[in-house]
Amino acid sequence: SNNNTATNNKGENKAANTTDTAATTEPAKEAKKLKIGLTVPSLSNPFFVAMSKGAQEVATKYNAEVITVSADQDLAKQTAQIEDFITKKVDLILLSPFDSKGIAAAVQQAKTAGIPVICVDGSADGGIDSVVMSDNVMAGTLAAQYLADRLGGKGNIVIIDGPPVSAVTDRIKGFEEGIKAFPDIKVISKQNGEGNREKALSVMENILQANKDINAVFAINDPEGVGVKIAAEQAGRGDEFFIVGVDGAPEAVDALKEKKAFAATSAQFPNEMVLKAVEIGIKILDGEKVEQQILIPVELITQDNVDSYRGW
Amino acid sequence: MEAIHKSFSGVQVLRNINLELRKGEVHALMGENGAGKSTLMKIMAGIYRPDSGRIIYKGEEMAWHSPLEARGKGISVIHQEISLSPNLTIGENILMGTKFPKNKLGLVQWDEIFKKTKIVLESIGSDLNPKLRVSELSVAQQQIVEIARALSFNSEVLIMDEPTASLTDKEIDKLFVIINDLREKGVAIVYISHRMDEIFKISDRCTILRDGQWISSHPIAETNPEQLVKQMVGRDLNDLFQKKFSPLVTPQGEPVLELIDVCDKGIVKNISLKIYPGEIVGLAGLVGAGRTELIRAIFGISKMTSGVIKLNGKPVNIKSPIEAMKHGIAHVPESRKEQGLFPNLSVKENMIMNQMHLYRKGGVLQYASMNAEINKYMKDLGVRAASIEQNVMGLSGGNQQKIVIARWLSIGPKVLLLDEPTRGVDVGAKTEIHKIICELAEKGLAVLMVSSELPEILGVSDRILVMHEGKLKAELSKEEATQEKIMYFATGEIKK
Amino acid sequence: MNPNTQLSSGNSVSLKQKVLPVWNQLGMLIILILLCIIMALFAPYFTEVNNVLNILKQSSITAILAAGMTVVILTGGIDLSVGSTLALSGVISVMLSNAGFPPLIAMLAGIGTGYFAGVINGYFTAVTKLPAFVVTLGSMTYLRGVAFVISGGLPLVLKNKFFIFFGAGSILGIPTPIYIMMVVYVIMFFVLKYTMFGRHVYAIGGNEEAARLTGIKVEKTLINVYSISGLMAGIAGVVMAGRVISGQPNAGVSFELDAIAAVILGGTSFVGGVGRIQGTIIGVLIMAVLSNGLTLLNVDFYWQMIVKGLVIVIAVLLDKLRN
Amino acid sequence: MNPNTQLSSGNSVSLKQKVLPVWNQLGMLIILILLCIIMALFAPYFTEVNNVLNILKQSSITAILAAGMTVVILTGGIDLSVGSTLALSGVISVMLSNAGFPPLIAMLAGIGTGYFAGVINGYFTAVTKLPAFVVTLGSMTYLRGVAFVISGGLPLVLKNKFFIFFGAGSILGIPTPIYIMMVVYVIMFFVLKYTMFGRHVYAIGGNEEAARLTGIKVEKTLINVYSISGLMAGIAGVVMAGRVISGQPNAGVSFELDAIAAVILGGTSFVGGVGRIQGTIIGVLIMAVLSNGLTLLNVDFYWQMIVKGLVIVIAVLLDKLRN
Ligand SMILES: Nc1ncnc2c1ncn2[C@@H]1O[C@H](COP(=O)(O)OP(=O)(O)OP(=O)(O)O)[C@@H](O)[C@H]1O
Ligand SMILES: Nc1ncnc2c1ncn2[C@@H]1O[C@H](COP(=O)(O)OP(=O)(O)OP(=O)(O)O)[C@@H](O)[C@H]1O
Ligand SMILES: O[C@@H]1[C@H](O)[C@H](O)CO[C@H]1O
Ligand SMILES: [Mg+2]
Ligand SMILES: [Mg+2]
Repeated sequence: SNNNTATNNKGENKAANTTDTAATTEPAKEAKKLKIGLTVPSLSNPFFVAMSKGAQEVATKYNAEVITVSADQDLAKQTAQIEDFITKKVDLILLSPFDSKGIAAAVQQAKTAGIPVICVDGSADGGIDSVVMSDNVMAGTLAAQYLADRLGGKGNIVIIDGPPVSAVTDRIKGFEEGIKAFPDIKVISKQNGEGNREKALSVMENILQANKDINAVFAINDPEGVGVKIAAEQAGRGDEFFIVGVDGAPEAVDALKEKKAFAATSAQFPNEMVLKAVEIGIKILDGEKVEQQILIPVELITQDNVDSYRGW
Repeated sequence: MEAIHKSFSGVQVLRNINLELRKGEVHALMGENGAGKSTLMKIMAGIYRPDSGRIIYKGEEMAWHSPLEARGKGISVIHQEISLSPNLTIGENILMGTKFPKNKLGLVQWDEIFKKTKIVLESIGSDLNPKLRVSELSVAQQQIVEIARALSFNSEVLIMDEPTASLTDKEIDKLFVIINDLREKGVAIVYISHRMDEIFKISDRCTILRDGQWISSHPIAETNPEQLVKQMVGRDLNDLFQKKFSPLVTPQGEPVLELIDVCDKGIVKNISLKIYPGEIVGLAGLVGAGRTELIRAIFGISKMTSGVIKLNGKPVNIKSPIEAMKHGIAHVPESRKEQGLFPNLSVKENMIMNQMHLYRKGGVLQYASMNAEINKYMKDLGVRAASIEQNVMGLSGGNQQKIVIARWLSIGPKVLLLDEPTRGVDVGAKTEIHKIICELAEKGLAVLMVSSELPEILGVSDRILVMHEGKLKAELSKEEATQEKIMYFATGEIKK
Repeated sequence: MNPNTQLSSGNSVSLKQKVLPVWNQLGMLIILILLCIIMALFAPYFTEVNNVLNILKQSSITAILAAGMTVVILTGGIDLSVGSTLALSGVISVMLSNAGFPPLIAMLAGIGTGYFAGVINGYFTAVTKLPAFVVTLGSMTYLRGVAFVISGGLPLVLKNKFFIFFGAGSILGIPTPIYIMMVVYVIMFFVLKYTMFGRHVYAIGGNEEAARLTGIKVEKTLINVYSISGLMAGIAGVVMAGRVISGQPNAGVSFELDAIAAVILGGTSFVGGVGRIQGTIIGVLIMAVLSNGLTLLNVDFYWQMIVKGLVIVIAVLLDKLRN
Repeated sequence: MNPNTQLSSGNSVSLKQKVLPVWNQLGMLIILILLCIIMALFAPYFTEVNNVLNILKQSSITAILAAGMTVVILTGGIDLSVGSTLALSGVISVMLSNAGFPPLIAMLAGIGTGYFAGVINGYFTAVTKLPAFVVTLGSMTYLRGVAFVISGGLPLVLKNKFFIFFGAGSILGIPTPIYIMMVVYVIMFFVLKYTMFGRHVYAIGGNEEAARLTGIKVEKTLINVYSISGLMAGIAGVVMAGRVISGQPNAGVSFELDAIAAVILGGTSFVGGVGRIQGTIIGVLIMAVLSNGLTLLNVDFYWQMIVKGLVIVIAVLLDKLRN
C-alpha cells in the first residue's frame, strides 16, 4: 500500500519511466536493490571522503547500490554526473552541490525524470526535495563566539579564507557577523589558503612574517587550520595565538588532543548527513511527507570536550 | 642594387655592394661560404631590408615591404635551404603564397590546384604527382618542387641560390635547358653555385663577393676558373686539389670491409663490394639510387634484411651506430645540419662528443684534458674558428663539416663512410677536405665516399662504384672512369 | 638502438601486417568504436538514446575548446589559457545579461572577450615571439584573476531564459549545445581544408620559415590562430554559462588539459602541421564515453582516474603501433 | 639541409652563446633583484632573515621539482606528472613509516616510487616514442588515482619525528628543506656540466638525430632523464610530507605548471638543448618572492593571480627584449 501512495503522490509531474522506477522498488527490497547516486564537489577533500564513507554505510544498511562520484570542483562535471545518474535510473540522487544555483538545471532534469533529489551539506535551486546540512553560518558564528570569548573581545586576528563555494562563504559571513559586536577585534590579515594544508602553511608563514602580534586565527576548514598550526610551531610562535577551524576532521581531533595552538573547531557530521538524507529519500519514495530542510547542528569541539567527540 | 649595406646584430655582413642584373642574362654570384650571397639575394627579394643602399628595379627605386610584394613585381627565388612544408602536397607547396583557385563560395578548389600544378611540373619535365606529400620526396625531388614553384610565377627576375646542391647531372642538365629557355624569354637570372663547371657552362656574367664586399663583376668569357677562385678566396689556392697520382696500387691483403649480398627492406638490393686499406672508393649514382641507404645499412642505422658484412675478413653483426663505432667504422652523414651538428654546443663538444668517456676521472669530465686532442684536429684539419669554446654554428659550412669529420677521426677508425662530404661547401674548404680524405687514406684508412659531384668522385677516388635503383651496376678503375661512363651506368642504360 | 629496441620494433612489424589495412584508415575511430562496444556490452543503459545525447551534450564544451586547440597545435603552438578564458567570458556575459543588456549582446560580449584574450595571446606569441607555453601560462593565471575580481569570487546566477536556452535548451529533442558543437566543427572543417587561412595554418605548422619565405603573413596568421582559440573558449564559456545557469569564475579549471588530450588522442601532432579536426572530435568522444561508461559501470571514482590515465597512454600507443 | 642557413642563423646564436649566457642569467637575476628591491621598499619585514628563510623554504619543493623538470625540458620533453608523483611518493612513504618501517626505509621507498614512476614515463617516451606530453598527462592522472586508492582519499598523519625533521626541522637555524634543495642543485649542476650523461642531455636536446648517429644511447639517456624527474618528484614528495606532517593524496595539484614556469623563466628553452640549472633556481625564486611579497603586502588573493600572470609574461618579455 505504501507503494501505491508513492505513485499517487508523485503522479502529477511524472513521465512513464517514473512509474517504472516506482515499479522497480515495488517487489520488495531483497529483490531489487535500491540505487543511489551521490555526487560531491571533490573527493580529494577529507570532508567529502567522510561523506562517501557514510554512503558505504548506507549501502550495507539498506542493501543498496551507491555510486559516489566527484565533480572535481567543476560545475559542468557535476551537471554531467547528475545526467548520468538519470540515465542509470537511480532511485535517489544525493547532491552535495558545488554551486547551489548553477546546479539548478541538472536538478530540474532529475525532477522531470521523477527522481527525488536530496541535497547534503548545502542547498540547491531547481526544486530539490529536501536538504540535510550543517548550518555553515552557524559554524562561523560559533567559531567567532569562542574566539571573542577567549580573547576577551579584544585582539588581532587573521582569517584564512578558502575556495569560493557557498559553504565557505557562509562560514565567513557567520564569522564576520559574529565578531562585528567586538570593535576591538581587528582583522589584521585575510588571505586565501585554498582550502588545503600546504597552501595554508605557506600563506601563514608569510602572514607570520608581516604580523608580529597575532592573537587568534580563524580558518574556514580544518586542513587549513592544521596548516596554520604547523606554520606557527615552526616559526616558534606556537604559543602566541590560538586557532579555530571548521569541520571536526580527524586531523583536527589529533591537533586538539595535543592541547597546543589548535583550540577549537566547529564540527559537522558528513556521514550522518548522508545517512539522514537517505532516510528522508526513502520516506519520499514511500510517499511520506518530509521536511524541506534538516539542519544538523554543528558542535563546537574544543580541547576540553574533544575526548567525548564522536568524530567522523 | 647600389651600395647595399646590411648587418645582423651588429655584425656587418654586406658592405657597399653593387650588382647590376640585365634582362635575359644569367648572372653568376660567387663567393666563399658566408660571403653574403644569400643575404644579398634575400635583400633583392624583399626578405630582408637593407640598412642602407638602393634597389632600382626597371628604372624605379623600390623599397620592398615583404617578399610578397617583390614577387608581385616579378622577383622570385629558389632558396638555398629547401623551404617547403613537408606535411603538405606538392601542389599546395607550389601555389603556397599565391591565391589558391576558389569557387564562388570562396572555398579552395583542390582539383584546380592539382590540375594547375601538374601543368607547371610537366613544363619542367617532371612527372611528379602533385597530390604527393613533400615529406615523401627525396631531397632532389624536393628541389624540383622548389624550382617548379619559382617558375610558376612567370617572373622577370629569378634568383637561384644553389639549386643544384642536391641534384645529379641528369637533373642539372634538365635544369640548364630550362634556364636557357628562360634566358631567351628575357628573364634575368641570378645563379649561385659553388660548382665551377656549372658557372662556366651556364652564366653570361658573374659577380664575386668576399667577406661581404664586392670584389668584381665581369663577363664570364673574360675570366677563367683560376682567376675566379683567386678573387673569391683572396689568395692563390696552390692549385685546385688534385690527388697525387699514385701508381695503381693493386689492392693487397685482406679487404677491411667486405659486403656480400647486402639487402635492406627494399631500397638496397644485393650489394657486394670490397674495400682495401688505404683505398678511397667513390660511390656514384643518381639521386635516389640508394647510396645513402647502403651507407646507413652498413653503419647500423637501418636494418639489413639479408647479406653479410665482414670486417677484416670476419663477419660482423652491426645493429646500431654504437656497434659500428666499436668495430672501427666512422660515418659522416649526408646532412650536417640534421644529422651531424649539435647546434647548441661548442666546437669542442661537437668534436669530442663520441669520445667523451676517455676524458673522465671518476666519472667527472676533465674539460682541460680534451684540449690537446682537439687542438691537434683543429690544426690537422685546418679548422678556422675563433676558439674551440665558440658555438659551432658560428663557423662556415666547410669548417662545420671538418668538425664532423674530426669527430669521427677521433675514434681512430678503420673504415670511413662519407656521404656527400662537401655538399654546400665552398671551393677552398672543399679542396682542403679532399686533401684530408686523401691523407687519411694514405695512412691506411679505407674510405667509402658517396658523392653526387662527378668531378669530386673522379678527382678523389681510387675506384668508382656506380649504383642504379639499389643495385651495383659497375665498378670502374680510376683510369677508365669518365663522367660519361659513370652517367651511362648511373642512368641504368646497360645495352652496350 | 639496443637489441631490445630492435626486438620490439620487430614485433610491431608483425602486428602491423595483421591489422594494418583497416587500422591505417580508421585509427582512433576504431578505438572509439571498441570502447563503445565494450561499454554497450557491460554498462547498463549505455546505448539508450538519452545517454547518447548526454554523452554528446557533455562533450560539447570540451569539444568546442578542442576545436580551437586543434588549430593552435597544428601551428606547433599551445594554449593553456582556454579554461580561464571560458570562465571570464562566462562571467562577463552573465554580468551583462543580468545588468539588463539584451541576451545576444551579452553573449556576444562574452565571446568577444574570449576573442580579445586570444588576440593578446597571439600578439605575444607571434609578434614578440615568446613561447606560447609561457604566454598562455601567464594569461591562464591573470585571466582567471580577472574573472575572480570582477565577480567578487562568487558565481553569478543567470536569469535570462533566452541565454539559458543556448546551454540548457533543446530543439527537436536534441540539446542546443550539440548543435553548436556541430556547427563549430563543420565550420572549422571547412576553414582548415578549404580556406587560404586553413592551408596557411598547415604550412606554418609544417615549416614556419618556409611559410615566411613564400610570403605567408605568419604573424597575422598566428594572431588569428590564437584569436580563434580565444573565440572558441568564449563560445564555450557562454554555452557553459547557459548550461549551468550561472557565470562561474572558477569554471573550466584544467579544461586545457582535457582539450589538449582530446586533440592529441585525435591524432594531431605536437610537431605541428599534422592533424585533422575530425580526429579531435573522436578524441573528445573517447574521453567522454570513458567518463560516462565508467560512471554507468559504477567504477570507483579513484579507479576511474587510473583507468582514464591508462587509456590515454594506451590509445596513443595503439595508434602509434599502426605507423 | 644546407650549411649557409645554419651559418646565417648561426651568427646570432654564436653571439648569444658567447656573451649572453652570463647576461641571460644576469638578465633574469636582474629581474629577481629588481623584484626584491621593490618588495624591500614596500613590503614590511621582507628583508628580515626569517622572511628570507621563509622564501627559500617555500621555494624548496617547487625548486626540487623544477630541477628535474629542467633536465627534461633540456631534452625537448616535458613532465606533467610531477605533482601526482609527489603526492604518491608522500603517501607511500608516510604509510610505510606509520606501518613501522624505519623512517629512512620509508623515505627511500617513497623516493623509489617516484623514480619508478619516472622510469615508466621514460620508457613510453623514449622507447615507444610517444609524445612526452601525452605520456605524462596519462601518468599524471593514473598516479594520482593510485595515491587516492591506497590512501582511501584521506591524508595520513605522519608520526615519525625523524621523518618530519626532513621537511619541518632545521639545522643551525636553517630549515632542512633548504639544505636538501641546495644539495639537489649542486649535484644537478655537476651532473649537467661534468658528466657524460649531462652532456648527452644537451646533445639530445640540440639534435636528437645527430646524437643517435654519434653513438649516444638516446633511449637510455631519455629513460634516465625522466627517471631523474621522477626521482626529484619523489624527494619533493617526501620533503613535502615532512613539511606538512602528513601524506596527502591531493598534494601537488598543478605543481607541474609552477615547475615548468620556473624552468622557462630561468631561461631554459622548450626547443631543447639550451638552458642551465642556475637559471631555474632564479625562476623559482622570482615566483616565490612574488608570492611572499604580495602576501606581506596583503594584496587580495585574486589580484595576486593577475599580478603573477602578468609578471610571468613581462619577465620573459623583458628578457627577450634585451636580445
Ligand atoms: N639572419 C642572420 N643573422 C645573423 N647572421 C646572418 C644571418 N644571415 C646571414 N648571416 C651571416 O651573414 C654572412 C653571410 O651569409 P650568407 O648566407 O649570405 O652567405 P653565402 O654567401 O650565401 O654563403 P654560402 O655560400 O655558404 O651559402 C654569414 O657570416 C652569416 O653567418
Ligand atoms: N626516410 C625515407 N622515407 C621514404 N623514402 C626514403 C627515405 N629515405 C630514402 N628514401 C627513398 O629511398 C631511395 C634511396 O634513397 P637514398 O637517399 O639512399 O639515395 P641516394 O642515392 O643517397 O640519393 P640522395 O642523393 O638523394 O641522397 C629514394 O627513392 C628515396 O626517396
Ligand atoms: O563543508 C565542506 C568542508 O568543510 C570542506 O573543507 C570545504 O567544503 C565544504 O563544503
Ligand atoms: Mg648562401
Ligand atoms: Mg644520399
